[in-house]
Order: sequence, then structure tokens, then C-alpha cells
Amino acid sequence: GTDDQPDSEPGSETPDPSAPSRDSIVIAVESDAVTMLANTDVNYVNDVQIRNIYDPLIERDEQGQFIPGLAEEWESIDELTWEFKLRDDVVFHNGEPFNAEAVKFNIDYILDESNQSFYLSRWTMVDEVEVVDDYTVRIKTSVPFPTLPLRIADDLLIMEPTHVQEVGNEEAARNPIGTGAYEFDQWQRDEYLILTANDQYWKGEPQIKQVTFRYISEFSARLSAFLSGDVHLFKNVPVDSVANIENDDQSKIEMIGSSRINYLALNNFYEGPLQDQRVRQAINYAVDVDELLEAVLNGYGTKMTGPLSQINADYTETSDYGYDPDRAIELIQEAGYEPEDLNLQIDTPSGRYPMDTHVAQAIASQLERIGISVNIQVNEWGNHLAKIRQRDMQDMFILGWGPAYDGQGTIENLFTENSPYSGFYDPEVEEQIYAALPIFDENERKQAFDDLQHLLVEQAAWVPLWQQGDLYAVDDQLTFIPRVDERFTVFEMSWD
Amino acid sequence: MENKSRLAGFFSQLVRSPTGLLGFTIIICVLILGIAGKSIAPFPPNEANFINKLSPPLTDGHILGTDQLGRDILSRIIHGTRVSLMIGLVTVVFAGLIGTVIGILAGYFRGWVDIILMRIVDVQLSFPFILLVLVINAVIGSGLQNIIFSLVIVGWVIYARMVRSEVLALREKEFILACVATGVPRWQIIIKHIVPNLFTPIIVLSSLQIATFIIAEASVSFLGFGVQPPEPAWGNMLSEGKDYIFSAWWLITFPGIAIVLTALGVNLFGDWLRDVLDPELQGKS
Amino acid sequence: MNERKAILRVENLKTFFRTPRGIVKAVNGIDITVYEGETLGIVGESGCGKSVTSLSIMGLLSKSAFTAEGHIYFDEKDLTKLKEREMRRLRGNKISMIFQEPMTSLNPVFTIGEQLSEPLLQHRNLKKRERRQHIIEMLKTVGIPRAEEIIDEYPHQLSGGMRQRVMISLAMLCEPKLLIADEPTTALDVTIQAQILQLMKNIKQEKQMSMILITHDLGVVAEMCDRVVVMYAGQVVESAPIRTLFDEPLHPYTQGLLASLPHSNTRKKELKTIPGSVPRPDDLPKGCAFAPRCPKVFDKCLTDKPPLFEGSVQTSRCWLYEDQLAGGEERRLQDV
Amino acid sequence: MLDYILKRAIQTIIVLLLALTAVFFLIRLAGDPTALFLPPDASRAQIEQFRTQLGFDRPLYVQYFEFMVNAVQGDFGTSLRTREDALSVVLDRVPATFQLAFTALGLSLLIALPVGILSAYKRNSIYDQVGVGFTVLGQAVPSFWLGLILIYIFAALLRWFPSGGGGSMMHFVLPTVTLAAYSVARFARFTRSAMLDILSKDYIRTARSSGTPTRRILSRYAFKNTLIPIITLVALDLGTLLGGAVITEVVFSWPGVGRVLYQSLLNRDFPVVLAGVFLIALIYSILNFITDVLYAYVNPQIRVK
Amino acid sequence: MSEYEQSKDSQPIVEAPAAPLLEVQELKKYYSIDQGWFKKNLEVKAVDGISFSVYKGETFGLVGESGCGKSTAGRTILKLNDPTAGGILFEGEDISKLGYGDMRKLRRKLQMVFQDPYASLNPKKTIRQILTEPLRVHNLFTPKERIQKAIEILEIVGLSEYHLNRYPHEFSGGQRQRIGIARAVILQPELIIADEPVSALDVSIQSQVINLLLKLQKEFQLTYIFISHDLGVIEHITDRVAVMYLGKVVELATTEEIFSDPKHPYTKALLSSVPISHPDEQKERIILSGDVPSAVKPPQGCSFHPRCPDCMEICKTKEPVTVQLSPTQSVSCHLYPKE
Ligand SMILES: Nc1ncnc2c1ncn2[C@@H]1O[C@H](COP(=O)(O)OP(=O)(O)OP(=O)(O)O)[C@@H](O)[C@H]1O
Ligand SMILES: Nc1ncnc2c1ncn2[C@@H]1O[C@H](COP(=O)(O)OP(=O)(O)OP(=O)(O)O)[C@@H](O)[C@H]1O
Ligand SMILES: [Mg+2]
Ligand SMILES: [Mg+2]
Ligand code: NI
Repeated sequence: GTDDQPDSEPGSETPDPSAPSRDSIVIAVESDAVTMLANTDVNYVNDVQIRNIYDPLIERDEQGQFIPGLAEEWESIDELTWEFKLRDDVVFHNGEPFNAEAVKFNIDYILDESNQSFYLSRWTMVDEVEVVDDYTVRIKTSVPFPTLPLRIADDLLIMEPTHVQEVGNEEAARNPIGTGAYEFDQWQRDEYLILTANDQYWKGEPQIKQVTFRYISEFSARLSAFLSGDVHLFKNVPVDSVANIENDDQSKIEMIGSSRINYLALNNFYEGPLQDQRVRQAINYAVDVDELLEAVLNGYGTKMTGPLSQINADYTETSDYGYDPDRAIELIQEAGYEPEDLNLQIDTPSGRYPMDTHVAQAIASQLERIGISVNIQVNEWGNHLAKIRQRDMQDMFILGWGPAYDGQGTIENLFTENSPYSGFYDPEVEEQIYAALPIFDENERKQAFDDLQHLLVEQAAWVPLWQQGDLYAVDDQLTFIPRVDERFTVFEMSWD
Repeated sequence: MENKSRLAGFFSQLVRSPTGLLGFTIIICVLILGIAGKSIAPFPPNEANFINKLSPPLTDGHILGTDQLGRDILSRIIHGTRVSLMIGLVTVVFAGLIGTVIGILAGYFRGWVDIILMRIVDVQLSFPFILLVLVINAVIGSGLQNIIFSLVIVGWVIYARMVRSEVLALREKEFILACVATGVPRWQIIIKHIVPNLFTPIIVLSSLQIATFIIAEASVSFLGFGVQPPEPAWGNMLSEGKDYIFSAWWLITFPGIAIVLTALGVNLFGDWLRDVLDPELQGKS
Repeated sequence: MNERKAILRVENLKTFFRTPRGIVKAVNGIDITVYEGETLGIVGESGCGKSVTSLSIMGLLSKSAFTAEGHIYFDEKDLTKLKEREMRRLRGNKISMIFQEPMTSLNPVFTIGEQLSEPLLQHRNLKKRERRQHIIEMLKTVGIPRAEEIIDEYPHQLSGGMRQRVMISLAMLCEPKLLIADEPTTALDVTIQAQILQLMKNIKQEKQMSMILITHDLGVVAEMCDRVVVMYAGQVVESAPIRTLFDEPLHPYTQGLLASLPHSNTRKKELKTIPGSVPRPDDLPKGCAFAPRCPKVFDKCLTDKPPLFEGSVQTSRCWLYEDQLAGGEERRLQDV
Repeated sequence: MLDYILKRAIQTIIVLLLALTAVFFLIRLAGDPTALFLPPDASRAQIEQFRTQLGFDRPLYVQYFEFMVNAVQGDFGTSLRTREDALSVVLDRVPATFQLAFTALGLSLLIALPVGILSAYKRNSIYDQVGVGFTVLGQAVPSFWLGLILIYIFAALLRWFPSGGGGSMMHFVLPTVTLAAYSVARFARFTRSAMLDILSKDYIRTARSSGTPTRRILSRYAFKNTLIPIITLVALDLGTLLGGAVITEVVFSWPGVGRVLYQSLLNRDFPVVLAGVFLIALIYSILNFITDVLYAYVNPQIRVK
Repeated sequence: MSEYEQSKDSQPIVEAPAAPLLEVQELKKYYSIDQGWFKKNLEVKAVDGISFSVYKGETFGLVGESGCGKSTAGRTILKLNDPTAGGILFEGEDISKLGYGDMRKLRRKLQMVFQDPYASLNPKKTIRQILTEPLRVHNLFTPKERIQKAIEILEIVGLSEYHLNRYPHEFSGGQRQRIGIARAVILQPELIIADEPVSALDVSIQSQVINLLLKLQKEFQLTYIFISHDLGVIEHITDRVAVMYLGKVVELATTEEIFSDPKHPYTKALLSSVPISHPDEQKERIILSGDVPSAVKPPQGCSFHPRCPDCMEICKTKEPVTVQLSPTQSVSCHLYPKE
């Protein structure tokens, strides 16, 4: 933005422009938070907001590696028990101390069915939380749970127990208390959320004193609010608008390869040509991912060759099918078809992933180059997801998955019969997946996941596209380092 | 001969009204585009050309520029004419038919039929048009047929109301009584005497409804339930282009102008038609 | 009779309408004189221009109408030359009008009192109370019972006859010099018509005003008028004192009209008729407008338009009287 | 009057019940909300459990009756998303919607009435042609397009007004203009034709014959008559403005009922959608009722008896 | 030689035969006006028990002021409205209970001419369609013959084949009324009810149409029920007259009796209200005070008593019965007590 209007808190009159006090920030997000309760709703937009109020036990650095948060260290004592040592210098916004009871409360909160936490299914393997002493806590699981730290890092945030118990969930959902860098101030549904700095924050005093999340659903409105200086930061700039922002001398673009991956699912749940591995391979040959990336995404994205992205802990390099239309035709013919026989459908959501409908249209035109006819079905997101869940999808669909930091979270949830998100299922593959999951030994586990990745590539289980390139529009004077986990950690930001 | 002179009279009246003539001209142009679009369009509408994407108007023969996939906007608008017109016309035809039948039933037989049908109408009127279209589309999914279907479901109501009140008035007219007195069977009274007298108001209403439906399609597309790409329709062009007002204004400007012009033409013509056909106004002059 | 002062003189008035189908010559050159204190009847068939004439005098025609030619002198002022503002000062004050449709001529959303205040508000400088008093008196004069209550009621609460009385009181409020009544009783029942006609007679006598009474009913004319003007297709075809007209009608049209009344014929026998129907104003014959229906038509009628031939008390627009009556003035020969 | 109110109330209740029924079944057809609420890795068992919690496992008619029984008591359940009371989720948005709708309505009338009256009075003049031209144009412009263009010009290029959100007076300008554009067109056209109709009435001629000046005829006599049809139209449109401002609310991120309904629909947050539909239908009916009362007030023919 | 011309030769039956063609017995038609769900509907007693007979070949007149129920009576007799009570005997058969379908067949013999020549013709139909439709729905003749009939009847009513393909709006009021009459006559009915067929027409046209009606009556031996408020026309054309007031027949007599010796005070007042026909004519006026009361709340007793110049005490409470004063004249008034 041009004019210095740092404080454009909605509801207030425009502040005096002569006082360029740069201690507040406005971040635009697509939609309202659902609730201010932690550990309840899995929605991304919700998470990025409340993570400024609540802290996790385990954090990630910008590259997604675990670093200590409220927990100073953690280890697995045996296959079924993890122990966490907690910080002893943290207090909640209301002055209550943070301790092991708080951790227990929050995990129990997830496990308590009456709270209807959407995280519950991921945590069912947790049996019990044991408070060892004030700052030590043990988590016992019913089966080996090697990825528990990951769950803890990605899901668990710490709410103040007595507050929640006293006021009840409904009130706590409107009036949160955590240990985070920012304290809750006000929340106007569908308009804004205002947080103010927690000067007692255990990591130090935040530089930015006030954060406003404004809810602007239309991109154009978001961009214009940004360009006019009402908003200082927002995510998901469409690739074709990047130049606009870069050309504005008060603005800049920050980009990072996200942990979220996009792919073209090849559905073999459903009787059809795609049940033939050769046809799936042919499609892998016929789709020119490089061209898509370059032409549709203007290069903003990192190409993938297998099921996992490079930032995934279990990533191994797999070979790329490359673009080979002739080979594609051959394979189709081997499978007993002519490309012209094939009439396939691509389902795509609209506006869910960068350029999703355009990617679908571009893929369609690539497939049409070798003679396959393709029709496109654009679904409203709810319908798209429901179709996948109900296994009503036709031949192919576009979907994204994330955050995908580990092999298990991705592969188990994508390529088994229970989970229809890749549209791919093969009994042999599934058997191998289930064999790999409980392996606790680091090396063995790595090997198993390496093999799985090669197998999936060979099976042409899907057409891997790319690691989404997250594009942020940032006020030129704001120091903001984008994170793979898509979070707005305001504590880490500062004005020049 | 009679018809010829009526047609001639129609045109001579049209020529004298600047707004009517403007509307008529626009409609004719749009119709020509809709019918002959394929042969007029300079490029295939769905041919992606990534190298040329988002080129501004007047580059490389793309008079109105290209879109995100390098497709020629002019060609897409021309092809979209067909879809938009089809939505307008087909919806009007079906909504008109259903609404008319229901309106006649309610108006002619009155009593129970009327009460039930009119409560249904009330229900539908008690929540907003666009919301209803959205709900229906959320249920049945998006796509051309579905849009038309939902617009029809929503659109018949206005016809039903209008036709009902016309029929209520008509059935008290002396010429209908005269039919009864002559011994004309009831169904013949409806079909031969009431229906022909509904044509004028229906045509006038339809001429205005077409524009409403074309705009409604665009709105529904805008909210994400539109015609399936790559098939170009004005609404989905706008919806695909809405994120580009800053980077490529032509994406949203030209299809928007196409809609506005068409709706304008249809409305102007409809207004004029109403003035000309309205027997009251005619009687007075 | 000639010594009497003319209060209104209409000279060669032509009122035309612009329509999409061209110019309609609704009133095509008429001359009317109204003397002080007399009642002039205008009769003629539907569409012959009676209402347009009266509206021209009042200056109440719609925008598509224009005065192509002619003058209307009222109190020696030419109304066709007056500005709207000046005309407004006359309307409802010096000249008033009663309309045919008592049902639609009153505004349904205002009380009787509110509507009747209007002429007083415009032309008289009265306080609110005085106005009300005045209105109530007027309502009583026209024979409205419960005037104090009726004044606050709405038109739909009154019957047709009552409304026509209200219309009359509206016209009479400022005691105009000239009252134009355009078919004041056509929409009413005979018994009510008799009441209203009686009332109008009384009021006229009392207030010593002049009146133009427009009607298609020769009976009403016979009852009310001193002189009669017969119109046909936008023109005056005959004018005469009332008895002369009934006893010695000159124009074949007037003769036909009188002859076709049921009273003038034997019961159950065929009535005498005028064949054919009134020509449309945009489709007038070349010669005399009545020629196609005239039983006494001869060659000249078909080719030349007759001027208005004037006798001492009677005028007639018919070639039959070319010799008997004085010839029309030159200008009339030319223009038609 | 009392029995009239009773009759209206009964009618309204029937319409509301029918509307709720229609939307209930429509929305059940829209499919299962579980997909959108549970994380993608939720197990089948958990999905089942969630469905049980929502009561989706029971026969549809049982769900329907239970819903209706609760709905009649004003209980639409809790939002699946926010776990707040569904009706209050919608009710919270009513003020914002009302503000926008009434400002837009005010603006529309402020422009439309004079334009309509004058173009009727000066029929076929240049003024009329231009006026009519603009009103037809107003109806031909899709509101989202107008909204985006306004944002582009006035928020982004000129930076005169904020591009969205609620709050200060400045925030009202663009959404109000967008929302009003269509109604201005409609009202002006309607006023014009109603006025034309009234001006040709006999009683206007009567007023003129009393020597009343034109201005007074327009502003006092004809205006009150025109008001009758206009009130009906305004009520009809106000209903649309209140519930139908979806697009404007989405484009301008206006925290109103339309937007929350739209989002709840996308999220398959059924209780909120149903509560919203109920509320809109209710408001609409109430408005209609108020209209009728107003109508009776200006139209004495109805008032008596 | 056409059928129509043939029938010219036969003599019209003027003498009333013993059996009436149409007999109306205590006919009632009440309209109910919806007053909401919780109020009793208002009842408009538009026709409240009228009885009369019409004989073949005669012209029976119905007069009365606006709103007294003339049109309702006419329409109810033709079953364009369902009667509330009472009998309608046509050629001895009670048609008051017939359904739409059965009635349809009878309509060949019962026709109607309407008041408004503009509203009574469908603007979307050509004259050909309007005139052939009655023949078509009654399955008379072949399509070709129907057109032939239409042309014949057009010529009889003074129009020509040349007008066949025109639309109603191309005709003047008088011409339209002729078409309306032609439509009624083309089926050669027994009875025509003419509801104010001339009151919308100009004086000079009125006489043409009356002549046409007289001519047709002679040619086809038609029976008319002629409804009008114009006493001049009634006097000229009818044989017998019923005077109606507020849904009731107050006096019924031959036309001569009514006009020369009216008995009911209302009839007298009505006749005296007719404007004079020559300026020299002197007329004794009975100016009635007050308005016609509404049919929703008819006054107690004799419904005419509030306006009646001869009102007596009994009139205010007791409804008069019909008294037969002579074989041809009957009246309902307390001035003429039953012996
Ligand atoms: N506004 C108008 N535009 C065009 N023609 C008009 C207009 N008003 C009247 N005329 C025509 O002028 C002629 C005279 O009309 P006018 O109303 O004066 O007739 P009238 O003698 O009063 O008839 P009636 O007895 O039916 O009232 C008619 O032919 C009519 O068609
Ligand atoms: N469809 C109807 N519903 C309710 N009341 C009606 C209806 N038709 C007529 N009436 C009432 O019935 C009474 C008689 O009406 P009808 O038309 O028969 O009178 P009329 O004698 O023909 O009068 P006019 O001379 O005005 O034609 C009137 O009070 C009228 O208001
Ligand atoms: Mg007139
Ligand atoms: Mg009648
Ligand atoms: Ni008369």
C-alpha cells in the first residue's frame, strides 16, 4: 500500500495519517474462524488465527523441522509411551501457570467425545495421559505410534484449563485464553479478529502490538484492500496477479514451496480403463507437468515425481515419467484401447487450489493431443469432497493434500482402500503399506517407505503434479518469512 | 395479406421508436452471433495457447485479448452467446410453459387448486431468487442443464402469478361468458379463448425475463455453480476472470459488456413491445 | 337576444392530436357563442368532439393536443393565448367543469373535504375554518345530507349520485361565470338523473351563471337548454334555439337524429334510422362529412365541404340551405 | 382488522412451514455434511459416529418431524461448524443486513422517485429518454460485475472508499451503490409507469380543473396515489434486498445474512441454512404484513369496514 | 334458397300460446362476498325470488335501475351463474340443476347478446372464427357449410363476406353489436336474452340495431328477453315488461299497461323521471329522494319504502305480496291489498 494507514481497525474512524506508528498489522484471510477453541476444528483458516493465541508443545521451523515449543524435549520411552518435558516459565494470559495438567487437559479434551473434536480420529491410539510431575507428562498409546510428535506438532494447542472448565466450551469458543504471543481482544463474526500483544510472552515481547485478521472472501477485494494499504499481508495470490503486486513499489511477493501437494488422481475404484496400470502410466506420460507448471502456474510450484514432496521427511527420489506422448499411445494400445476410444472425465474443484480449473483444462487439452477425449466437471468444493468420499468420482480428479510432512500421513491416507482420496487402491500395495506403518526402527521404516514410493510410481497410482507454491502479498516494509506450514506467526514478523 | 401489413406496421412503428429500434438491433446482432457464431469466431474458443496467455486486446489478432489459458476472448464471447441465449430462451420457454399451465389452472378453476398452487408460489417467493437457485444447484450440482433446471424451478412462479391474475380477469370478460353461453366445452374455452389472450402479456413478460435469466446465470456462475468449462458462457468467463480485474481487466470487462448489452437490448425491446402490445395503451392513443 | 352579452366566443377552433398514426383532427373548426345566463346544449354522437371542445376551453387537454387555429374569447380574453399560470387562475374560479364519470373523477385517496378545498385554496384567501364552513354550506346547497360528516369521508363511501353532487359543488365553490358540464348524468340512473338535472337547474337560476351542457341525450337537451349546437365529426352542423331545433331542424343529420328516437316512431315498428356510422376523424370524406349517410345527398355534397350557413337564429352546415341562409364567410370555404 | 391479522398470521405460518419443509428436504438431498467437517483421514467409524451424532442415521421422516417440532419452538439446533445456536448465528447478521438493505432502499427511493415522477411528467422528452435509458441499464448490469468494477475503480484505483468489510460510513458507500443500482432501476421504471397511469386518470383532470398548479398535483395528489403500488413493490424488493443481497455481501465481504447463508450452504451447515431460510421467510412475511397495513393506511378504500 | 330465406314466409306467432317457452319460478341468486376466514360472508341478494313466464315469439322486457339485478337474472336464466334457488323451466324441462355438459347441448336454443360490444368479442379471433364456433361446437354442418352460414348471417345483419377475415377491433361499436347478434342468431335459437344490447351505442346506431332485432324476430320467430334501463327503447320494442327493484319484480304487465297506467309507485317515479321528448312537453315529476339502497342490506319490509312517496307504516315492516290486478298486470305493493 501507499498511504501509511497501519491502523485501519474496522469499526474505528480512519486514524490520523500523520502518525505512522507501525506497531500493528492487518492480515486478510478468506473466511472467518470457526471457533476460538483449540483442538476442535481442523480448518486451516481457523488454525492460522488461533495459533497466535495458543502455543503448541512442538513447533516447526520455517522448513518444517521440529523445534521445541512449550515442550523442551521429548522422547519415546518405549513403543507405547512418549515422555515430554515442559517449560516451567510459561504463564497463560490470565496469569495461570502452564504445566503438565494443562497438557493433560487438552489431550483429554480431544479424546472426550462430548467435545466433538474433529481431531479425535487421529488421536484414537492415545490411551492415557499421565502427569508425572508439574512439568513432565507421559502419553501412553494403545499401539506403537511413531508419528505422535507429528500429531502433537500439527494438532495440539494448549488452552487454559480452568478457564475452559469455568466458562464452558461455548463461552471459551468466543473468549480464548492461551499462552501465545497475542491475547484475544475482539472478534466480530465475518468481519475481523483483533489480537493484542502479550507482553509477558515467554519468547519475549512481540514487536507488533496489534494483529487484525480481516475476512475478505473475494480475491479482488482482498487485493484491492491490500493495494490501498488497508491490508498488509495475505496468502494465495493467483499466479497471474504476481506481477501486479511486484510492480507496486509498496508491495512485494514472498513465495515458498508449501508442504501441500497437488495431484491428478486416477480412479481405479471404478470399473474402467484406469484399472489398467498401462493406461495409468500412459496418462502419466501424456501429461506434461513441466508445461503445466510453466504455462498455467507461471513456474510457481515445485514439480513432484512421486507420492511425496521433497520436504517430506520420508521422501526418496523416484524416477520421472517425463513427457512422452508416443509412449503413452503405445501403452494405451497395449492395454487394448485406441486413445480415441477413451472418453475420460476430470473433476476439479474451483478456486480451492491455485488455478485448479485451469490446470484441469490444460490437462484436458494435453490429453486431447494424443486423442483422448476429456470432459471437465467443475464441482463446488463441498460436492467435490462428497463425491470423493462417497466414491462417486469418475475417471480422474484434481485434489490437494497437506500438510504432508511424513510418509505415513500421506501414503496411508491416500492409497488404502479406506481412503478414497487418490482414487487408487491395490491389495498388494495396501498390504505393504500396513506392513510399514508400525515399524518403529528409523532405518527399517525409511526403507519400507522408500520401497512404497517406488512401487506407487511404478503402479502409476496417480499423476503427481507439484508442491503448491504459496504466494504471499506482503507490504514492502513488513519482514515476513513464509513458512512451509502456511502459518502467519505474527510474533516472527516485524516492521522495518 | 393481413399479416403482411401487420408486420409492416410493426416495423414502421419500430423504426419510429429509437429505443425500441436500438433494442431490436442489438437482439438481431446477438441472435446472429448466437446462430452463426462458429463461422464468425476468429479462433476456436477452447484452443489453449499458453504462450499467448493474458495478452491484452489487439495483440496478435486477438481483438479482445486472450485469457489465462491463451484462448481468444472474442471467440469465446461469440461462442458464449449461444450458451447464454440458450439459457435465456430455454428457461423462458419452460418456465413460461409451466407457469402458464399452473396459472391457468389456478385462475380458471380457482377454489382448492388455486389455494394450494398460490401457497406454493408464496413459499417460493418468500426466499430470494438467487438463494433458491444456489440451494438447488448445491443439491443437483452444476452444469448447463442444471442451471436451466434450477432457473426454471425458480422462474415459473412469476409466470404463474401473472397468468393467474390475467385468467381471473379474462374469465369474467363478456366474450368468455359468450362462449359459455354458446356451449363451448370448458377445455376449448381455455385453449381457444383464454390462451390466445395470454400471449401478449406472456410475450412481454418473457422478453423481460430473458434478460433476468441471462444475468442470473452469470450470478450463479460467479458464485461457483456455473456452466462447465471449457464451454464458454458469459457467466463462467466472468467468474473465471473475476480474479484478474487488476492484472487483466479485459477478461471481465468484455463478457460483462456482452451481458449488459444483451440485457439492455432485450429490456429495451421488451419495453417497447409492451408499449405496442398493451391493448390499454393502444386503445388510448 | 343579440343585445345579450356573450360570455364565451369560440371562433373557428381547431384542436388536433399528434398520434403515432398521424394527426387526428378531433375538432375541426367550430364556432360557439355562449351568452350570459343561458344554457347551451351540445349534442352529437360519440367521438364527434364534444369533450375535446370543452377541454380545449378549459385548457385541460393532454400534451399531444394542440390548437391549430382559432380563438376562444372568455370575457374578451383570448384563452388560447394565455399562459398556463393565467389559465390556472381562471380554472375552477371563473370557469368550472363537471365530468361525466363521477366514479373516477374524484381521487380515491383524499377525503371529500381535502379535494373540495383545492379551488378555495387556489383562488380564495380563506382561513382553514372558513374554508371548511364554506364547503359544508356548498355541500348542503347541492343537497348532500350529513354534510358535516361527508366532508371527512372518502369518495368510495358515497354513491354515484352523491359523488356527482360533490363534483357539482366542487365546480360551484368559487361561483364561476361559466359552468361546463360534460355528460353529467350519462352514468347515472334515470331517477338519479332527474334529481341532478333538477338541482342543476335550480343552482343555475340562483347563481345566474352560464352553462354549457354536453350530452348525447336529446331529452336532456329539451329539458335543460336554451340553445343547442349539434356537432358531427368535429364540426358544428347546426345551431338553433331549442324550440326551433325540435320543430324545424334544418340539417339532415339533426332531422335523422330526431326521427330515430323511439317516441317519434310507432311502437313495435321499424325505427327511422340514419344508415351507416360516424366516420373516423382520420378518415373523413372529401365533401360534406355527413354525405355518405345523408338521405338528401346530391353531387355538390360529395365534392365540396359546406360552410356554416347562418340564418337569423339558426345556422346549418348543409348545401341545401346555400340560398336560404346567408353564406359562410370566405375563410371557412378555403380552409376545410 | 383483527380477523384480518389472524388470517394473515395463519397464512404466514403455513408458508413458513412449507418453506422449511421444502428446504429441509432439498438440503438433505444436497448430501452428507460429514465430508466437509471431519478431517480427510477420519475413519469410517468416526464418520458413522458423527452421522449418528447429527441424527442422520435415522429415517428421514423421523428427522423431519423432530426438526419441525424443534423449529416451531425456535430451535434449529446448533451450527455444525461453530457449534453456536443456529438461529442466533443468523440473527447476529441481521443488523448488518438491515443496515445495508435500508441504506440501499433509502438511496434507491431518493433517486428513483424524482426520476420516475419527472420522466413520467415530461414523457418522451430528452429527460425521460435519458432517465429511462439509465434505468434500463441499471437492470441490465449484473450486480457482481458492477461491484467488482466499483471496487476496481473506487477502491483500488482512486482509493476513495474501502473495498469491503463493515464499519464506518465509508464502508457503506460501494455496497450500497451496488445493491441500490438494481432497485433504483426497478423503482424508477415502476414509478414512471405508475405515475403515467395515474396522470391519465380522471381525478387528476379534476384537480387540474380546480386550478391546482402542476407541481402541487404531482407532489400531493398524484404522488399519494402512486405510493400505493410503490409500497407493494418496495416490500417485495425489500425482501429481496434483505435476503438476496448474497452477491453484494460476498463481493464486499459484508457480514450479513446473505453471506452467512451462502457460506453455510457451501459448508453444508444445515442448521444454519434452515434457520436462515426461516428467518428470511419470516422477515419477508412480516414485511408483507407491514406493507398491507401501510397500504391500508394510504388506501382508504381498504381501510374502512 | 337458404334456410333463412325460407323461414321468412312463415308468419310470426304473436298470440301467446298456452304453454310458456320459459318459466322462471322464484329464482334466487345470492352472491357471497368473502369477508375473511372468521366472519360470515356477506350475501348480496342480487336476484331475490323472481317469477315470470315468457311465451314464444314475444319480447319480454326487464327494466330497473343499475344494480337491481337485471343482468344477474339474465345470466342466471342462461345458467352462466348457478342459481341459488328456484326453478327455470325451458320448454317444460327444469334446467336449473343441469350440469355444464348437459346444459351445453341445450344452449343451441338459448342465446345471449351482451351489452358491451367491445368486451363481448374475443379480440384474437376473426369474425369467421367467432361466427362458425357456435356451429362447430354443436356439430352442425360441414366446415364449408359453416362458412356459408356465416356469410349468410353476416349479410342478414348488414355486413358482408368481405368482413369475414377481419378482427373485432376493425369494426365500429354498432358493427360489433351486429356481429354479437349474428353469433347469437346463427344457431337459430328459441330464446335470446339481450342484456342492454343498445345502451352502449349512439342514438343513431341504436335505432339501427333495434331495427335489426325486430327484423330478426320476425324472420326467425325469436323470443326475446330484453334487458334495458332505457324506457324509451323498452316501450318501443317489448310486449310485456317486468320492473325490478333490488332483486325483486315489483310490477309486471303488458307494455301498454305499464306506460299508460303504472301501478307501483316506483314504476310511476321511474316513468316520470324520463326526460321530456320535446321542450314544450310538460311533465309532472316525481323526484325520488335518496339513492338506490345496496343489495347487501336491503331495507326491512318493502325494499322501496325509504324512497317511496306513498310510504305507509305497514311498508316499513311487512314485505308486500304480489297481487294480480288484471290477467296481465300484477304488482307487489301495499297500496293494492289483496282482497
Ligand atoms: N388524446 C387523444 N389523442 C388522439 N385522439 C383523441 C384524443 N382524445 C380524443 N381524441 C379523438 O378526438 C375525437 C373526439 O373525441 P371526444 O372525446 O371529444 O368525443 P366526444 O364527442 O366527447 O364523445 P363521447 O360522447 O364518446 O364522450 C375522437 O375521435 C377521439 O378519438
Ligand atoms: N360477481 C358478483 N359478485 C358479487 N356481487 C355481484 C356480482 N355481480 C353482480 N353483483 C351485485 O349484484 C347486484 C345486481 O347486479 P347486476 O349486474 O345484476 O345489476 P344490473 O341490474 O344488471 O345493473 P346494471 O344496470 O348496472 O347493469 C349488484 O348489487 C351487484 O353489485
Ligand atoms: Mg366525451
Ligand atoms: Mg347489467
Ligand atoms: Ni341514455
